Amino acid sequence: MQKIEAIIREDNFNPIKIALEEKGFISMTVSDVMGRGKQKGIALKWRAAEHRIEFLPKKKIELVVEDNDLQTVLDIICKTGKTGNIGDGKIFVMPIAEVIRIRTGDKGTEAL
Amino acid sequence: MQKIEAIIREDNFNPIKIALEEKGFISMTVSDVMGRGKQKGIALKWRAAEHRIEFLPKKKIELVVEDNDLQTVLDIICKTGKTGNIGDGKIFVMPIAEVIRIRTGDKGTEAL
Amino acid sequence: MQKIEAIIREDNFNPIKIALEEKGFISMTVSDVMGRGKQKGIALKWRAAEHRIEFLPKKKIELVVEDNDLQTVLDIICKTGKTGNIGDGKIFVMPIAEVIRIRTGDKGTEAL
Amino acid sequence: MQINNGDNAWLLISSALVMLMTPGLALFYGGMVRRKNMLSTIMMSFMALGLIGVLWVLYGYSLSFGKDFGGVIGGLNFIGLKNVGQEPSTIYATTVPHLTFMIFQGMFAIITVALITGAVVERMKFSAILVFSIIWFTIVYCPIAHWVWGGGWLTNLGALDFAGGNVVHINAGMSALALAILLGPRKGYKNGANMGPANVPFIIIGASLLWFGWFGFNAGSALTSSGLASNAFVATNISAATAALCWMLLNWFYYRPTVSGIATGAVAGLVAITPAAGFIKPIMGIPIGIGASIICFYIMRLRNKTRIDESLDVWAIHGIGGTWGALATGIFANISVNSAGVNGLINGNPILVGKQLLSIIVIWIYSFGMTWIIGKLIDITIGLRVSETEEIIGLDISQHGESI
Amino acid sequence: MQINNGDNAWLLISSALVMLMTPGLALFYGGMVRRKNMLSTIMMSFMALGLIGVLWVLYGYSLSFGKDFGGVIGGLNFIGLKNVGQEPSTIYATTVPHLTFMIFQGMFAIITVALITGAVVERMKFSAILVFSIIWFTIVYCPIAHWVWGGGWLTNLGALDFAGGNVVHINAGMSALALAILLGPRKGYKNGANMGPANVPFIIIGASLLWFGWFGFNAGSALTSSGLASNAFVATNISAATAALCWMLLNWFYYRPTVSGIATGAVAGLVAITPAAGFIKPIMGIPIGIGASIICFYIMRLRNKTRIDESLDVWAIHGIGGTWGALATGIFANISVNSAGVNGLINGNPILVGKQLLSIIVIWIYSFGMTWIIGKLIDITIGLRVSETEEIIGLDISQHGESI
Amino acid sequence: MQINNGDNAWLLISSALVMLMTPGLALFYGGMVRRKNMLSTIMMSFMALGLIGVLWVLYGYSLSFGKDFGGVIGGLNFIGLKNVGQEPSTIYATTVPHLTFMIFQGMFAIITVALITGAVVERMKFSAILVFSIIWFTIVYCPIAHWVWGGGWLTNLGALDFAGGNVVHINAGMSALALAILLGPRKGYKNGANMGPANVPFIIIGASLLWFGWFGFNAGSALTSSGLASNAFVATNISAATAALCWMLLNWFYYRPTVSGIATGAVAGLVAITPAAGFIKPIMGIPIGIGASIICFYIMRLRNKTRIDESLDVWAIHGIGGTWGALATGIFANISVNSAGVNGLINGNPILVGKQLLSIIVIWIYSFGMTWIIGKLIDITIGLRVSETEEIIGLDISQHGESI
Ligand SMILES: Nc1ncnc2c1ncn2[C@@H]1O[C@H](COP(=O)(O)OP(=O)(O)O)[C@@H](O)[C@H]1O
Ligand SMILES: Nc1ncnc2c1ncn2[C@@H]1O[C@H](COP(=O)(O)OP(=O)(O)O)[C@@H](O)[C@H]1O
Ligand SMILES: Nc1ncnc2c1ncn2[C@@H]1O[C@H](COP(=O)(O)OP(=O)(O)O)[C@@H](O)[C@H]1O
Repeated sequence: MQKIEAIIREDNFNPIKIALEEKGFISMTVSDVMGRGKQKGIALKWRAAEHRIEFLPKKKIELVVEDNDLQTVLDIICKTGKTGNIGDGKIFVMPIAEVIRIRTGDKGTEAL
Repeated sequence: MQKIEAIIREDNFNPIKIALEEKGFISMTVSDVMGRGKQKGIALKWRAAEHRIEFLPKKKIELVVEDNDLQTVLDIICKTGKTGNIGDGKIFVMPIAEVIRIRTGDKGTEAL
Repeated sequence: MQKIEAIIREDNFNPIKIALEEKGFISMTVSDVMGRGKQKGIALKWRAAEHRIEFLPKKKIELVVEDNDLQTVLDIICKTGKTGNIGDGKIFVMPIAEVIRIRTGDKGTEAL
Repeated sequence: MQINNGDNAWLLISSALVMLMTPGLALFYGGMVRRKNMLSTIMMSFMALGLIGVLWVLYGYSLSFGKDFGGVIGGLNFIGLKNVGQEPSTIYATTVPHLTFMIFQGMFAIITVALITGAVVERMKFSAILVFSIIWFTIVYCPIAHWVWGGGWLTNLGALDFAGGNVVHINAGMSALALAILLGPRKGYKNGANMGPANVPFIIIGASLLWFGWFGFNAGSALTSSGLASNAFVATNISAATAALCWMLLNWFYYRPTVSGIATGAVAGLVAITPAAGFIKPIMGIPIGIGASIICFYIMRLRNKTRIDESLDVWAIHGIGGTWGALATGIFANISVNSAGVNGLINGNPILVGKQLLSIIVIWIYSFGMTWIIGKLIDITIGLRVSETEEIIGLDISQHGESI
Repeated sequence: MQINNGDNAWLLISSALVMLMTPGLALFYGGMVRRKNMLSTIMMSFMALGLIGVLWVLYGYSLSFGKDFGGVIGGLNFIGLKNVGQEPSTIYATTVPHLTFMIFQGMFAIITVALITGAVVERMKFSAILVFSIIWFTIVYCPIAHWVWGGGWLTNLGALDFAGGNVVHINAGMSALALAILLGPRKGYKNGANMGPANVPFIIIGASLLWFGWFGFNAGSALTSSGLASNAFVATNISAATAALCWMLLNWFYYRPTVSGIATGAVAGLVAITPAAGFIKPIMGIPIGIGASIICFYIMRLRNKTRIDESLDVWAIHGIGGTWGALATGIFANISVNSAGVNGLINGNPILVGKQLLSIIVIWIYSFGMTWIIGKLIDITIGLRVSETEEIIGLDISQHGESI
Repeated sequence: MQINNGDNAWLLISSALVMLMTPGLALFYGGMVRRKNMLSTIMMSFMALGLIGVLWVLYGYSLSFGKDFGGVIGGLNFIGLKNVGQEPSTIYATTVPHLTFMIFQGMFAIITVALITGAVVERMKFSAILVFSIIWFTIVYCPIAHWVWGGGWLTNLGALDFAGGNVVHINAGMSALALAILLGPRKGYKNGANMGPANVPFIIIGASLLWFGWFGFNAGSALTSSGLASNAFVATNISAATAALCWMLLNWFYYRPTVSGIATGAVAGLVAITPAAGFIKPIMGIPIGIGASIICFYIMRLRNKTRIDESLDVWAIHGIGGTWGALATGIFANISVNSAGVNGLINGNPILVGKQLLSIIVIWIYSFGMTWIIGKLIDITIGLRVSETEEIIGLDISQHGESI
């Protein structure tokens, strides 16, 4: 099993969610993060002084999937989440040793 | 070492925390996330139009433990976090390559 | 490639960010978390009743780097994030299987 | 009588101030619950602005202030605002338009209903709250308002209630207690779940709007912008300030001076001064405020030791705080302040304490008993409480389909 | 004439209340947009306090209420507050200082400009908003205010507008519609992006401050603290309460009783009663409120089915709600309430409906048309809309360099 | 004299408005600090409502407005509100109950203490703040209030201060500066830590409540609801609007038009007009507002270049803004506005500028010096500052055991 962490634009979250849904990927965990890519963000000013808020709000999607489904999900996110402008985000994939469903105690693929 | 990520109900957080404490697992990191499981969440309506917020608030617990302690911790979370209703949540386990305590520079088991 | 997750003090975030920037590590993802270390936090009271909020606000930095850069980044965080008092935080390192840039579809080191 | 434009300006703005207390309460309560129930808690107060706002003009004012029937209830002569016009009433507030007096009183009815909801947050069905509010308003609030202010039997008894200690606070507090007992505790209450406040700044914004609005509540109850209004205004501020300070110190003695604590203290002081504000020397706001703080603080701790989940302590603050205020009126009343009043205990008239006590007991019993009956009836018909799943998901989503 | 201190107290506090409506609106709107545009939305309202606050005293008051020129526009006799002093005006509000009347009217101009911005949130350039506001205020607001209240041709026609149904609400609503069409929809609108509200509690705080301030808006428009003020005050509260309740039920019928819904309903009720409050029996607030709720609710649903992204439904609530209110004034007006009024349809004078209709049509056309022209001109000069990148990043950061 | 009900209505509501400024300030300040210190910052203001609210009636009013002793301090004749009743005073505000005047003045004392706390946020011990507030109130505020308004030596000198430019703003600003220097900068200040505002919408809510309440502050200071009140009301709004607009443009010139900037500008404009509002033609609010904006903006930038962490710029806005206002009063005063005033520089009386300058210098020295001494004493006894660990954890948890 693999865990996919995708850092995406807030506005792309809904379309990605729907695209995943259509292919049957419903379960996921989402959180609000602040991100900064190569472009170094934007400097801000407050009252008369300056302070830099270079980070822009992003959505982080976490999705654990079976190895077989990995490519499908990656493709969906890439396709739907692409606007072509800087800031579209990144996807990180990492191996998962175990998954457990708390309600039943099921493990592994069963638990997904 | 292993990292445990548990997505649980907000209301179960306190009991789980206490149960872990009793067994000596005190250190952890917690965050607010929104989650959706197989049941597809709930559709919402705003003023006269419709908009779906299908995600429900969940707590995410992150806990890095020694390999030996893994099973104990998983059992505690499963037992305490179980209500038997849909939405109890999931636990993901993944391997950790290294841990460092910033204050001292200690590494590995030392740093936990 | 490795993913670094550092849980740090909110006030140390800015210096760490700047120190990383100077060495060319600009991209990162940041989120607000609540953390509790060995010191067990602080108990709180509300109106006339008691309730414990033992968790203190922390910043979580996520940074995916090439294997070569790992040590450099760890050193920077340790050095800049150290005050010597309890609560300085921890760093966790875990292996990443794949990175994709959504905008271009680039994979691996290319995508960083 | 002639309309006095100064009085009318004061009563109109006082009405607006009292109106603002209901949203203030919505925030005060909304900040204290868990995130998943914040909107539902806000809604419980806000709906009263709509619901009671309409019922009051349809029949509530008439039942409360209409022609007296046997000291028990008002008649139907003001139904649908019939005979309530721009001319002053000949009985009530004779220097302002009758409409002004009517709407000023209406704002009290609204906030009283909203106050009760603090006891039932995080678990009561919204439909049940609406039905409860309609019935309770009709057969509990209106009669009591009539007894105390509308020429009913408590008026004639000689018990003093300047701005609604009985009608609003004791009444709401006892009803809250009854409902909380009927409903039972929130899932997870005293069982590990963190019931801490979701948004402390909202608590302070709410308390501030309450304090601000209370100047209309109490000083407006002079019904003119005379010296009596000033007396009530000053007494109100003194009691609120004293109680806030005193609660802060108590809080500190046991733990820390919390923001939610000082806000709660201020509200306790405001409650306690309400029946007294226009019958006592303003400086007596100091003992009244100190009493309010100490009594409510310890009662709240006591309540907290029980299994009764009277969630936001409406009973402790409004019920008990109001009871203290009514007694304090009996103790400190001074006829030199208000010729329509009488002297109290410390001015040589212990009998007033007895009258106050009697009126307190009546309200305790009537409010608690009637609320219990209404609540029971609703419970066995449409049900009082949301389902367990709905409670777990939170009332914002389950009852209102919305989240913050 | 002599200054009446009661009247002046009422008008001054009413002015303060109306001032508070603009920050109230800022929160009402700010809560409804996405997190990344909340500050920019707040700023759009708040800037009106500064910009229009200054322009009003420089020339706006004079153009609106100065010596009439051919029924079309006011003269320059009050420019820079010349001849506007502590003495009462001989024409307007003759029992309070001329300065009081001037500033009370100024608060209306401020909020009208702020209202429009609800249509353009999340995509209009801040510089374009400033330029638009200056021009629109000068050639749309001031003339209309003059026509209706300043002795212009609509005054003489005999159309009734007690507190600004035409001047404020229809005017703002139609202008909002024109601007929204010119600007085009937000990126992602009806295309997957979640446009849900960022902060529902802010919506309720905003609506509460609007309700509170509206007492000054409507009851202050009596220009004295007389029985007429009380009449308007009560009518206002009844309509708001009724419409809130009614919207809640409609919402429930289709889905759930939402907090944002009840807040919107209250505002619709407040809008609709505005032109009528001082010409009708207060109890008529009930049919007016019901009408407001039903009409605005369905119009909003309709609008939502189109591609027109009139984002926060200024047109549906203020434009259509105001239109209903103007017609309702024609239907329910009753000369016994206000000797300066006339009877309406149900009191045997159908002709008033015709006059109301005429004034509505005039404002619809003038506001929409002029706004379209001004908007077009700005579009082809400095541009109306932010760049795509700026829109994606959000206006808070791109326009104001700040984030919540 | 006879009570004028219109005047009393106006003064009572003005007192309520000024009371609301303190919670407004709590939000204005609370929004500007870091998340971990938001509650503590709010608490610093809110506690003044309790603490000073009590001290004022106990002895503060007497020290400030009691029978004059040698021009320096008031006597004890009003201690515990003795001789302060429903009858008008024979000296102050002779058309309203003495109690009204007393409480109106009390609200000024409360907000002045709250204002100072902006300088010490995020690092001063709560206990030290309480002790400081008690002493400072007694030996700094009360004497100055007496000198300026209570028949003391500055009254007799002929310096003008309509609504508290000296007593409230310069006084608070200079004291803030002294305390900030004594305390030293926050940990991490100018050293990487992000000190950005936690909640910009709170800043705007706070500023809006301040603006709203300031109508009571300035127009209430006319002490009647006369033409003079209207004059002050309008001048206040003009200056606030002008300064908000002007600050926005300055902000834009260097960077972007920020929301926190426009809010700050409005407050600067309100501060500057305070001493002048009842002595100048309202339109002079324009130059005064422009001056306030430009002066405070650049002073704030300057201060920011130093190592003095006067955290929320109380000195720059209130100290310097108030100083400008006092000078501006000397420049623009016009006896035709207020027969109790005099002409200023542009009306041919340059000597007034001199008197204003003298009173400014006195307050600068007295406030700064006394605050320094009090602060030093506290520092060497109980300590001014929290421990480093407490500062890192944040004052919400360490001082108040609570978090937002
Ligand atoms: N090396 C990294 N480690 C962690 N997060 C990253 C990294 N690179 C990018 N991100 C996240 O991805 C987001 C988008 O990256 P960005 O460089 O702006 O977009 P793009 O890849 O389209 O150029 C960033 O805001 C940040 O949250
Ligand atoms: N495959 C997954 N990837 C990421 N998060 C998941 C996944 N499955 C479940 N979750 C998280 O776990 C939570 C609980 O899952 P849910 O299916 O509702 O409960 P249950 O497992 O009891 O049926 C979800 O809200 C979501 O946050
Ligand atoms: N085993 C762990 N698993 C997850 N998070 C941890 C763990 N240990 C520490 N943390 C995180 O690191 C933070 C700092 O740890 P703490 O023990 O307070 O500091 P220090 O390591 O300096 O003693 C904690 O607040 C928590 O968020």
